[in-house]
Amino acid sequence: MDTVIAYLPSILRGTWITIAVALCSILLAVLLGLLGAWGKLAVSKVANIFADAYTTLIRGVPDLVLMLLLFYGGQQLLNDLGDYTGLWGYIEINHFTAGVFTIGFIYGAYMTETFRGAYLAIPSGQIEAGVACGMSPGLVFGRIIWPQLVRYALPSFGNNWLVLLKTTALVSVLGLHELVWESFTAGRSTRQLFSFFFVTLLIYLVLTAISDVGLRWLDRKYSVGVRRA
Amino acid sequence: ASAGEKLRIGVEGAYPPFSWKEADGTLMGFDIDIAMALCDKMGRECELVEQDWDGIIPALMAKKYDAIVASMSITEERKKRVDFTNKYYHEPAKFVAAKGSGLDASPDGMAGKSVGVQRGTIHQCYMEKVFPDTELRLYGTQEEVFLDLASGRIDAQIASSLQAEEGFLNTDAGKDFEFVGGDQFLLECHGEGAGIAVRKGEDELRESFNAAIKEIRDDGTYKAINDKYFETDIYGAEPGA
Amino acid sequence: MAEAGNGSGRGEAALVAEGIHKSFGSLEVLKGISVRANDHDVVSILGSSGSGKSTFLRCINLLETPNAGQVFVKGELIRMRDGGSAGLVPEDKKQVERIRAKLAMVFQQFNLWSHMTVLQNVIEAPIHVLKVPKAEATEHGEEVLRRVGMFERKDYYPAHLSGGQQQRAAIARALAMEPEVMLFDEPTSALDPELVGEVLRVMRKLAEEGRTMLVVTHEMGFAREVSDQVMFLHEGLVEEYGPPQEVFGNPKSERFRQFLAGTLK
Amino acid sequence: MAEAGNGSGRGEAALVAEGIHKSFGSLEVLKGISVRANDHDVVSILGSSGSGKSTFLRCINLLETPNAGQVFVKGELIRMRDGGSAGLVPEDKKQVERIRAKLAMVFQQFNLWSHMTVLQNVIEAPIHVLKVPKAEATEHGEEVLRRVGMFERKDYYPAHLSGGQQQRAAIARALAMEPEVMLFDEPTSALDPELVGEVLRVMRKLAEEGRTMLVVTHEMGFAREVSDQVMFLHEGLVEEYGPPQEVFGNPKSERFRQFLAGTLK
Amino acid sequence: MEPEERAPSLLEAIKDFSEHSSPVDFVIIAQHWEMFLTGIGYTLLIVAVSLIVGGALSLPLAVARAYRTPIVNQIIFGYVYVFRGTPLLVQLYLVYYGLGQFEAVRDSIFWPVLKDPLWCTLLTFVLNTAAYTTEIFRGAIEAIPYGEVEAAKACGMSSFQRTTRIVLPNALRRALPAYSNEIIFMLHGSVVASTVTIVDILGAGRILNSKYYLAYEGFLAAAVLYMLLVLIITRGFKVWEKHWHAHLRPREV
Ligand SMILES: Nc1ncnc2c1ncn2[C@@H]1O[C@H](COP(=O)(O)OP(=O)(O)OP(=O)(O)O)[C@@H](O)[C@H]1O
Ligand SMILES: Nc1ncnc2c1ncn2[C@@H]1O[C@H](COP(=O)(O)OP(=O)(O)OP(=O)(O)O)[C@@H](O)[C@H]1O
Ligand SMILES: [Mg+2]
Ligand SMILES: [Mg+2]
Repeated sequence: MDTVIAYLPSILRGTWITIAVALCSILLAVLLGLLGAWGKLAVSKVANIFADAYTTLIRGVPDLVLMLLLFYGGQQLLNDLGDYTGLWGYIEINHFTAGVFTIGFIYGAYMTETFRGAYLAIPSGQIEAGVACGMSPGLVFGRIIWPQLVRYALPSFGNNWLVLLKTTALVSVLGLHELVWESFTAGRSTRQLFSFFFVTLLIYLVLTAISDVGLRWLDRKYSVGVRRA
Repeated sequence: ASAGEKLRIGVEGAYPPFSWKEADGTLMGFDIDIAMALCDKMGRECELVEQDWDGIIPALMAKKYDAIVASMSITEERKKRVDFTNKYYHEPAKFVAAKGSGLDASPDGMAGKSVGVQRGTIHQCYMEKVFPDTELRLYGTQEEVFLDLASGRIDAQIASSLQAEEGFLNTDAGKDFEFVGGDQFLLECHGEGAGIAVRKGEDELRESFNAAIKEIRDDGTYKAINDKYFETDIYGAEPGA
Repeated sequence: MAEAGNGSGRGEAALVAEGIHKSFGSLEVLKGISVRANDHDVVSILGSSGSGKSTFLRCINLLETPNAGQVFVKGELIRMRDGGSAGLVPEDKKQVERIRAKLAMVFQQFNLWSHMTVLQNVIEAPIHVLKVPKAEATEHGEEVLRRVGMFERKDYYPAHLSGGQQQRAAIARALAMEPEVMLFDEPTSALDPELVGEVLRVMRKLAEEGRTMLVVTHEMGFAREVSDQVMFLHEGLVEEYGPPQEVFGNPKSERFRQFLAGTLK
Repeated sequence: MAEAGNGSGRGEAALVAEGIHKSFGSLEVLKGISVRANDHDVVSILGSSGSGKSTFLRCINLLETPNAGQVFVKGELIRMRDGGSAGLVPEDKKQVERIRAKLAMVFQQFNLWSHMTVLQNVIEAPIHVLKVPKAEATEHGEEVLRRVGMFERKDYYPAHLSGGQQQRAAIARALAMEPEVMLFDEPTSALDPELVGEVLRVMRKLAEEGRTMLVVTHEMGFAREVSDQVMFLHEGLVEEYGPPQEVFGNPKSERFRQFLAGTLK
Repeated sequence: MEPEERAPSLLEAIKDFSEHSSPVDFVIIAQHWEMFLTGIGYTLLIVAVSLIVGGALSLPLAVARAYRTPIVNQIIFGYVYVFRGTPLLVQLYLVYYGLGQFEAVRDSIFWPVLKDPLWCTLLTFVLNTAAYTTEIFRGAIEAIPYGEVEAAKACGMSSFQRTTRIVLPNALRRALPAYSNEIIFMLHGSVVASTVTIVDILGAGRILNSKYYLAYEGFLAAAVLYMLLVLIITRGFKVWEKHWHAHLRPREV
């Protein structure tokens, strides 16, 4: 236990990085998700194809494989492209950025389904009722669709957030010094892997529990007008 | 990377006694000290970048750093991807197994045994070439190999003898283990010692490293670092000797 | 087929629809339906399930685009152009929005906005479509709610209301637009007999106030007692049309007679 | 309060319920309801929404446990004991299962098993509860389906049937149990007038065949023409009870008169 | 222009192109097809065993949860919460490296099982997927319209009959879409097996990369293989769903 306490600062530093990566990625994922949902629901065939390819790719390839691919391959591609065009010499993608971009990119696809599902969950009659009042499309989106979209998306959003939080563990393989990386390093150095992994497990549980409380609060806030059994 | 910029050096950080990480996050070890000494001599400001062994060459090629100081042996296969400086140390590989295991470190004696090796090392190459009938277990880091050896998941492991001695046998966990058999060597795999890897074509950087290595050898810096970690001189024979 | 609405000028009528055709794929649902409602007229639309009643109402305010036909509201023609496979499409979106604001629809499933309270539902369109100041809209909205007996429930969300209350809230939402014409789609299905009576009383009151209304209904009693004209749809055509005394007393169509007999009373 | 069913011995009646009380938390829904149905009797239960009609039916086959009261089926008392806060609880689960097999219920929402076809729905309980051999159950099931006009739909899943068809399938499922007593809960709500007629005709046929039935209904026509006894519930009590001619012709209760007037016809 | 001379030179040319000019060294991947085949075998083995055992385990757990069996319910809830609330990678590390650290574990009768990376992986994955699947089945059981259960009661079915004849057959069908997702996620999750020396698809890719110091060839090959597997699984489920969901779909005419 003493050894764990000795390493506590680096463990906490790792925890902080985990949280930071998770928050930044979810932000990116929401943006990509909205874009993707628009692409799937749009009338434009091109938008449909792009959005479908995006979600199919992400669903088809495990997170870790994609991360490794994007992290190693992506940097090289960027460099080669820079050399080839002569536009830039070297662009540093640091571990943090790389982690955020890969996770954000992956979860953007899941968010696409979240927002698409939420849109379809809005009873179409309510949209028609707006149209029948003479509302313009913008007005219908702002006044009728958006407030309900948030509400219907929330459960699935919460799910994605919890999964994303756990996925950050994988960026340790990219060398980002987050929680799992710090605890594995400490565990190897002190040969007390069990203690460190156990602590890591507990920290993740705490993060999950806090998220749960937060999500439940959000849910209550946004569920105005929903009937509870 | 021109002379004015910070020089970034890739290190592993999980390979005691050559590199490891203290509880407060600082890096320590032979490789680390050598790297800092070389930078000093080259008059460059250096930044250490930690990287898992698995991706250590790809990350160099992706320009995440400019050189690798991570006990990397100079081999033909690696030379296809990167250029190496002269060696900065050289020491043989050996098997380690439990005391009294009675293992015979020959291809026949090891047939059917499970041997742990760090993925992508000279030792993997060696085992595949010379011990084809041995069950090879591949790990991401050397530390994991030791962990599984200590817990009895594998019958033996092969690694650099110094690393095995300092990083394992001399520790509490390794007290029931010993070297088995003599030095294992195959030029095709083991190469001529550990060197510093740079991207292909970066001759200027490579040469300045070579000069710096020579300088620390000559002025005693090398010996001081060597003695801090090891009892014997690990540089091995002078090149060409 | 009985052609409905043979009044002379279109300018005088609150609502005129002429020769509405509508197909879904190969299924021709409406085969040329016309209706004419003068100011203060109540027109009941009867017909068995699937006969196209809802589709007809929805074509009138262009929630469905008809394949052919014309709609005049207060004498103003909704301009349409041929959109190829999409049937007729409105030429001027702004005009459609303006005209829809004059035609309030009460949906079969109420379609109240579930994230808003009753009062918010009622004042939403007046504020954002008609640009009435909020205070004024609220005052008017409360008055309308009082009229349908829903004032005490104004701060409830739709999910907390009984069916009959939801129905009245939907009517209030439509009334708050001060529409020229109200379109009701089966406003009493799935209510219990007492609630049916309650909702029908509200509608009868609206009729007495002189609203122009088109009402799709299964309540023969209502059609008989409240409406000025009754229209029976069958297989996309108007089978029977006329004042209720005439239509119920002496039905010309065999199919309508059968329909009336089907309702075991 | 009018006590219902004053026949002498309980042994002769198909179903006797006595003094059923039921509360949900502090809300007392049933305040002592009794009913007696002799063989071949049809009893209609009327009442406004929320008056406790469904709760009463559910108490009879113990889908709800009453707080007090007794139920006899074919003279056999369902044995209950005091379960503290849970009200009365059945003493012998096996007895309850056996008796439920004699009391078939047709639910307001049909409650067909959605993963089974119509025929599978119908033969499920005979095979697994009554232990009838499969071949025999199938033959009998098909005959029952023929009787309600659903034979051609026997291989459809419930989701693919119209409301009226689902209703008839649910009736067939109940009939296939050859029950002593059938309990119907608002079997025609949410159907269009033509379908209402259709379902009511099936029930009338069952009555003519001599089934004992308890029917919760909003259809005055049915209650008047088909039932032997009519019972009107109000605020947890029996407000009116008697043969239909008497009850409709000369209602004693003020509230029932109001209820009848509420149904605008 | 003798063909004997041209044939080898063409092969050489392809090899040379692959190694030096092509962005992806495909020849090197092709040369290691056997390793990837083994990888597919291990991946399928791990995923299939975990799903089958985990699925079987989850059924009684889900029923106990849905029926709110006292005490048992709380215990299962705790188990599910822990396994759903923490990363699979950490769970696997804890079982594999963590347990192996203790003398007592190494001396126990479980060691022959815990010693083996494959068994450790299977143990962790089974517990993990059982937790997720329990939640899926519980949700499906609770989504059954209560009336269907009441209808079964009203027919006189016993509670065991209700569970086996009405609740489970219905719930399993309803759970199918969510469960097909769980299969995909399990496939995605199986890649962490490569961190404990198992040569699954990603393991093969990693070996290829580290052997030849490549940046992405091994990962790319792995990505393509995983994609194919997902495609096959998704297709399979479409067919299966079509069969089992006949009662939920609009009827075809
Ligand atoms: N969007 C649509 N696509 C295809 N067919 C449709 C669509 N909307 C309606 N229909 C079909 O058009 C026909 C008429 O439908 P409509 O809703 O107008 O009937 P209705 O008279 O309102 O019936 P009900 O009394 O049951 O409400 C039906 O056969 C229906 O299946
Ligand atoms: N499980 C329950 N918990 C609490 N209250 C309930 C429950 N079931 C019914 N009630 C209440 O009991 C009262 C009677 O309900 P019941 O369903 O018996 O009415 P009903 O006469 O069948 O009405 P309807 O005609 O609308 O079906 C209602 O006020 C209802 O809110
Ligand atoms: Mg309709
Ligand atoms: Mg009821």
